[in-house]
Amino acid sequence: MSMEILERLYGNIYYLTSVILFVIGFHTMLTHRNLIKKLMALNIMDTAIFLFFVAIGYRQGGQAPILLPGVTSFVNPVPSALILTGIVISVSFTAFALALVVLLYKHYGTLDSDEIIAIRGKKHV
Amino acid sequence: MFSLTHAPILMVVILLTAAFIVPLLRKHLLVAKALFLGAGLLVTILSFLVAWNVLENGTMVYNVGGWAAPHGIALVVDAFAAYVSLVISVISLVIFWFAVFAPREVKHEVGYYALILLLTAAMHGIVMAGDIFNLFVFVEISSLAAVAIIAVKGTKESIEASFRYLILSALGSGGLLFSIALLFMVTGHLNMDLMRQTLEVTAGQYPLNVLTALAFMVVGLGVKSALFPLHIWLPDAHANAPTASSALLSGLVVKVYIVALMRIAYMTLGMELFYLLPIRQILLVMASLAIVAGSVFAIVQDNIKRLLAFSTVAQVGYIFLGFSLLSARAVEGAVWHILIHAIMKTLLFLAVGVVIHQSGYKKISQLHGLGRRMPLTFACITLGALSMVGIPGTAGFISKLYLALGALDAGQAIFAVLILLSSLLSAVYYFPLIITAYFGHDASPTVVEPSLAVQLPLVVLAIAVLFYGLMPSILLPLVRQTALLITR
Amino acid sequence: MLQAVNILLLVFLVVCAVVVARTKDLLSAVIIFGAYSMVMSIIWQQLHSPDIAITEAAIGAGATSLLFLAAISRTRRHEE
Amino acid sequence: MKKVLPVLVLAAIGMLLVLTVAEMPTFGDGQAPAHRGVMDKYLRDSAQDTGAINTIAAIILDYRAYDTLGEATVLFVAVLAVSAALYQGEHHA
Amino acid sequence: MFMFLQTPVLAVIIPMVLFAVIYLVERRSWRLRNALAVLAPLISFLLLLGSYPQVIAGERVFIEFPAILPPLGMSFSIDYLSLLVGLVVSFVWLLVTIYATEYMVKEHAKNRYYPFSTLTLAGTMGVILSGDLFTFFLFFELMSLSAYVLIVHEETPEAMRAGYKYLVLTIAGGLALFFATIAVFEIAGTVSFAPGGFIAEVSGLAIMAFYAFLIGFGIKAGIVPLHVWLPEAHPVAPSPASALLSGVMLKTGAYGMIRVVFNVFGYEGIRGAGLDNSMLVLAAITIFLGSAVAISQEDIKRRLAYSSVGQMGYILLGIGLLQERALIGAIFHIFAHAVMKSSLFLAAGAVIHKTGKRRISEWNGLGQEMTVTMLVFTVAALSMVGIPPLVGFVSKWELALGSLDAGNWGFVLLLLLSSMMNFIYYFPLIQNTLFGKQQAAEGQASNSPELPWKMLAPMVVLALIIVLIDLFPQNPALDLAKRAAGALFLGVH
Amino acid sequence: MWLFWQFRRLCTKVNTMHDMVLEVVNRLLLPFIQLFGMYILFHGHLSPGGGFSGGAVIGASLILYSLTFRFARVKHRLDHDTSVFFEAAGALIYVAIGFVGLFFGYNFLTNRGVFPLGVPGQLWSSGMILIITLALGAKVSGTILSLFQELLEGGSDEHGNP
Repeated sequence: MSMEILERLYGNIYYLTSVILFVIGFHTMLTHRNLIKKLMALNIMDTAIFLFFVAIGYRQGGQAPILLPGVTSFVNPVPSALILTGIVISVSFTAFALALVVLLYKHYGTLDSDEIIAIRGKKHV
Repeated sequence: MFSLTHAPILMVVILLTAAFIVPLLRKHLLVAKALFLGAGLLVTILSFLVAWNVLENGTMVYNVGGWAAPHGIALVVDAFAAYVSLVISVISLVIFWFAVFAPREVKHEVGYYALILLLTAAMHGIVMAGDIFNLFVFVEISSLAAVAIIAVKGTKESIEASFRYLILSALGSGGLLFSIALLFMVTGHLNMDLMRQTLEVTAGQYPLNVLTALAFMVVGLGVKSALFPLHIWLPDAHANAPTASSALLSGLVVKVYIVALMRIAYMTLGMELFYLLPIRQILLVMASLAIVAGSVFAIVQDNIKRLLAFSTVAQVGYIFLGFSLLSARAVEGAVWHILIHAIMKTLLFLAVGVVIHQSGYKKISQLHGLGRRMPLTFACITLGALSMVGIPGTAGFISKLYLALGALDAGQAIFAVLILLSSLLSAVYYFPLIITAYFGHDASPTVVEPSLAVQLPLVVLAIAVLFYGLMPSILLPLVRQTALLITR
Repeated sequence: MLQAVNILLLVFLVVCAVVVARTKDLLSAVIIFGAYSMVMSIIWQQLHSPDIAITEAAIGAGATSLLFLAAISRTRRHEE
Repeated sequence: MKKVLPVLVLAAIGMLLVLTVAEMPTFGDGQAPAHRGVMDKYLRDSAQDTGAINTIAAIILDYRAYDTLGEATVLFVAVLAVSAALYQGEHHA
Repeated sequence: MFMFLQTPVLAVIIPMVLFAVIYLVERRSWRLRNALAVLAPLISFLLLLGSYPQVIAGERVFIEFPAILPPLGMSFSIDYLSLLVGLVVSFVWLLVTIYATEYMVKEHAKNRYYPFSTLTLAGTMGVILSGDLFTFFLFFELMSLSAYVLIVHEETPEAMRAGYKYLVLTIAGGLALFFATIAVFEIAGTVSFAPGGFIAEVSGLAIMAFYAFLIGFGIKAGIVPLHVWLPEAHPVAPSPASALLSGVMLKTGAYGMIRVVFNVFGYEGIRGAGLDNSMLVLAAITIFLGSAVAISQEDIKRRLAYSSVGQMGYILLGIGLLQERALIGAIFHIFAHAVMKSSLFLAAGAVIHKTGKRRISEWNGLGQEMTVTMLVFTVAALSMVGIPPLVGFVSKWELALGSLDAGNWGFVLLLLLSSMMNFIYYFPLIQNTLFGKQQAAEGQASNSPELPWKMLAPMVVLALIIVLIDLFPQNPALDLAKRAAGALFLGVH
Repeated sequence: MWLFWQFRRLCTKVNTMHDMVLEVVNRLLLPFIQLFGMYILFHGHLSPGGGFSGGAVIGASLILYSLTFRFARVKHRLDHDTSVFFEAAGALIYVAIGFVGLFFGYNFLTNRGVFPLGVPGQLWSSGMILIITLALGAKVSGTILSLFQELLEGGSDEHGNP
C-alpha cells in the first residue's frame, strides 16, 4: 500500500517537488521576519506553482508547441500560456512590494516586521 | 439604437482606456478629472442597460476575440454579474465624484484616479468573467490596485498596512492560482461552465484534488475578502487609506471577491459539489465567528475609521452566512447585502472622511456637538449608522430581514438569533457615534460643513439608504434571479 | 540518464530554496534566488516549454533579481 | 507557540498536498484529463486561425488575448503604483 | 393612491408629515410649531372618533399594502381594541402636548422636543393601528427610537446614562420582536392579525417566538426582570415626556401582548401549550415588586415610575388569566392607567416646574400653594389605590372577577395586597401635601395664579374623566373594552 | 554574467569612480544583448519568446546601460512622464487594436478577419499578434527600466539620498 503511494509519488516527482517548494516558501514566509526575505519566499512559492502548472502540461514524448513540419506530438500549450501571465503578475507584485519595502525602511529604519509592528504599536499607545 | 452586444466588454475596456489616458494628463488636471468622471458615468449607463437587457433577454455571453467558449474567453453576464456590476458602477461613480471634489489627500493625483479606474475596471472584469483564469487575472489587477490606492496616501501607517495587505493578498493569489492549476489538471478546461460539466464526470475520480483545490480557493479568496480569521489585514488597511479608497475598499472590493468565490462555486463546481464537501459547514462557522468577532472588536474601538473597518469584517460575515445557508431567502439576503452594505459603508466612510478632514478629529470621543456644526453630514452619518444597525425603514433592515428569514427557512434558527445579536452589538458601537455628536456639550464651534459638491455623494447615498429601506421592490427581480442561479 | 539529470535539477531547486531561506546575507540570497530561477528555467526547457523558460530567465532570474538588488541597495544588506 | 504553530499548519498543508499528489494523474500521461480539454483545437488549428506557428503566442495573443490585456494592465498598475507610492511631489518630476 | 386616504393610514401618516413640517418651520415661528404639535394628536383623535360609528357597527377596517417591504407587506386595521387604545392614546397625547407647550418654555432645545414628540405619536398610532405583526414591529421601532430623544432631552449625565440603557434594551427588545415576527411568518406564512389566532400548532419555534414576544413586549412594558430601564428613564425625561412614556408608551407593550395572545396564537393554543403560566408568574412578580419598591422611593417621579411597573403587572395578569372578564379588566386598565398615570405625572411635573421640588419630603403643605394641582393628584392617586367610584376601581374589579372565573383566589389576594401597598405609598403623600405644614415658607408671591391654564386644563380634564366616566349611564370606555374582549374571545371581528 | 557585476558593484558601492573595465565590456556586450532581445521579440509568433520575454531582455539591457553610464553620460534617469507614457502607449495600442475589431463589426480583440494573417511561418504574419507583440515589447522594456529606476532612486530627494 505505502509502496504504491511511494511509487506514485516518484512518478509524480515534479508535482511533489513543486509542493515541497511551495511548503518551503510558505515556511520561510511565516517564520522569517525580514521583509525582503519574505518577498523572496513569496517568489519561491509562486515559481513552485508555476512549476506545478508546467508539469501538468507535459506529455511524454511531446515537443515544444511550435507547429514546425514533421513534429506531431506536442506538450500542452495551455499551461505555458497561463504561466506567462503568472510570471508577469508575480514580477509586478514583487516590484510593488519592494517599493513598499523601500518606503518602510525610509519611515521605520528597519526591515524587521516585528520591529515595525513594535514601533507602530508604541506610537498607538 | 446601439446594440448591447458589446456592452459587457465595453464596460471593462472603457474604464481601462480611461485609466491608461488619465495618468498622461498630469498637466491638464481638469481634463483628467472630466475623463475620470465621464468614464464612470458612461459605464454606469452601460451597466443599467446591461442589467435591463439581462432581465429582459436572459444571460448575455460575449466571446472576446470571436472565439467561442472552450477556446476563447467568454464573458458571462448572468443576473448575478449584471446586478453586481450595476452596484459597482453606481457606487464607484459616487466615489469618483467624491474623489474629484473632495480635498486632496494624495500627492500623485492623476495616478490615484488611474488606479481607482483600474480597480473599478478589474471589479467589473471579475464579476463578468466566464473563464476562471481570466477571473484570476482580474483578481490580480484589483488586488494590486487595491493595495496601491492605500499606499498612495504615503503615511507610515498606510505604507505598513498596505504592505501587510499586499503580502497576504499575494498569498491569496498563490492559493487561487494553485487551485486553478488543480482544477485544470482534472478537467483540461478553463471555461467555468465546461469545467463544471467535466467535473461532474471526473470529480469522483479525483476527490482529493477537488477538495484541495476548493480549500485553496476558499482560503485564497477568503484572505482577499477578509473572511474571519483571515481578516487581520483589513482594519489597518481600511482605516489608514485615503477616504475615497476606504470607501471603495470596504464598500466594493471586499465583496467582489465573495462574488468571485460564489461564481466559481456555482459556475465551476455546481452547488451540489460545493456543498457536498465540508466547505459549507466551515464557511458557516467562520461567518458566524466573523459576525461576532467583528462586532466585538468594533465595540472597543475609539478611532472611527477602525470601527468602520471592523464593522466591515462583521458585515462580510453576513454575506458569507447568507450564501452558505443556501436557502433562497438567505441568498437573496446576501445578495441584497452586497448592495446595501456597499451603500451604507461607502456613505459612512465618505462622511467620516469629511468629518475628519473638516474637524481633524479621528476619535468618537472628540465628536462632541459636531452634529450641530455639520448638520447635513451628520444626518447622513446617522442614517448610515441606523441602517448598519438594521433599524426598519433603512436599507440595512432589508438585508437583515431576508437573512434572518433565510436562516429560519434553512431550519437554523440559531443563525437568525446570531444575526439579531450582532444587530444589537452594532447598535452598541454605532449609537455612541450619533449620541456623542448630537447630545452633550458643544466642543468645536469653528468646524463648518464642506462645500456642497463634497456633500452631494453623501446625500445621494443617504437617499439611497432610505429608498431601499422603503421600496426594495425595484431591484427585487434581479435579486430573485440571482438567488435562483445560486440555489438552482 | 536524462531522468537522473532532471531529478538532480529538482533536488538542486529544493536545496536552493532552503539555502535562500537560511542565508542571512540578503545579497547572497538574491544571487542564490537568481540561480534558483535559472535552474527553474532549465527544468522548464526540459519539459519542452521554451517560451516560459525564456520568460522565466529574463523576468524571473533577470528582472526580479535586479529589482531585489535595487531594493537592497536602498535598504540594508543583512538580515538581523 | 509562535514557533510551533507554523510548523503544525505547514505539516497539515504538506500532508494534504502530498496525499493530493499521490492521487493526481500520472506525470507525463498523454491521456490525462488536462490534455483532453481545450488542447487539441489549439494544436490543430492555431496556424490557420491566427497565422502564428508558435501555439503559445497564438493562445496568449489571439485566443486568450483578453487575458494578456489584463496582464499588460497588471504591469501598468505596478508601474503606476510604484511611481505613485514613491512620488514626492511636483518638484521632482 | 386612494388606499392612502383611509382613516388608519391617515392617522399615522399625518403626524409623520407634521414631524417633517414642524422640523422645517420651527426655526421661523414657535407659535406655528406649537400649534402644529397640538394639531397632530388632535387630527389623529378626530379621525379615530370619526370611525367610531363604523367600528361600533361591527365593521373592521382593514387596508393592506403587500408591495411595501416584501415578502411581508404592511397593513392597517381598526377594530374595537385598537379604537379604544387609539382614542386613549391620541387624547392623552393631545392633553399632554397642550401641557407641554407651557411646561417646555423653561427647557432648552425645544425645537427638538416637539418634532420628536410628534414622531413618537406617529409611531404609537402606527403600533396601535397596525393590521399585522410586521407593521406593528416597524412602528414599534419607530416609536421606541424617537422616544429616546425625548428621554435624553435634558442631556444631563444621568439622562444620557438612562437613555443609553433604554436604547440598548429597547433595541434588544425590538430585535426579539423581529425574531418573533419572522418566526411567526416562517411558521404560518402570514403575520396578519386574525381573530382567534392563526398558529395551528404550537411547535418549538412557536414557543421560542412566544418567549421572544414576551421579552420584547416585557422590555417595553417594564415587566419585572426587564424593567431596569424604566425607573431610570422616566424620571430624567421632562415631565410631559414622562407622562407620555408612563401613560401611553408602556401600554403598547401590553397592547402587543394582547394581540399576540389572542390574534396570533389564539388563547386556546396558549393555554394548550401552558404558556399562560409564565405570563402569570411574571405578572405576579411584577405587581408585587413594582408596588413594593415604589414605597421606598424618595424621588416622586421614580415612585410614580415604579408604580407604573406594578400597574403593568395588572394588565399582564389580565391577559395571562385568559378569562373574558379578566381581559376586560386588562383592556380597561390600559385606558384607566393611561388617564391616571398621565395626570399624576402632569401634576408632579407642575410641582417640579413651579417649585423645583422633586423629593417627596419637600412636598409638605404644597396643597395650600397649588390647590388644584394637588386635588388632581389626590384624585388620581385615590383612583390608583382603587377607591370605588373612581376609574381605577373598575379595572381592579373586573380583574378580580376574572381571577375568580379562573378559579384562582391567589390573584385576588395579590390584587388586594397591591392595593394596600398603593395605599401605603400614596396616602401619606396626599396627607402631607394637603394637610401638612410647609417646611420653609419663604413667602413666595402667592397672588400670582397657581399655574397657566395650558397646564391646569389638561390635568383637570384628566381628573374629571377619572371621576366621572364611571358615573355615566354607560361607561363608553368600559363598553368598548367589553366589546373588544368579547370579540377577542369569540374570535370574531 | 552582467548580473554578477552588478552584484559586485553594489557590494562595493563604488559609485563615484566609474570602472573602466566595466564600461568597455558593457559597450561590447550591450549590442548583442539588445539584438538577442529584438530577436526574441520579433520572432515571438515563430519561435519561443514574445513581447514579455523580449521586452524584459531589452529592458534589462537598458538597465545595464543606465547603470554603467549613469555617472558618465546619462545625467538624468528616465523622466517620470516618459515612462508613464511608454506604459500607457503600449497598453493603448493594445486596446486600440481591440477596438479595430469592434469597428469592423467583429468582437473585441478579433484577429481573424480583421487583420491580414499572412503565411504562417513567415516573419510578417499572424496579423495583430505581431503588432501586439511589438507594443508589448516596447511597453515591457519601459516597464522594467522604470520600475528599476523608481526602486533605485524614486522617493529620494534632489541629491539622490534616500
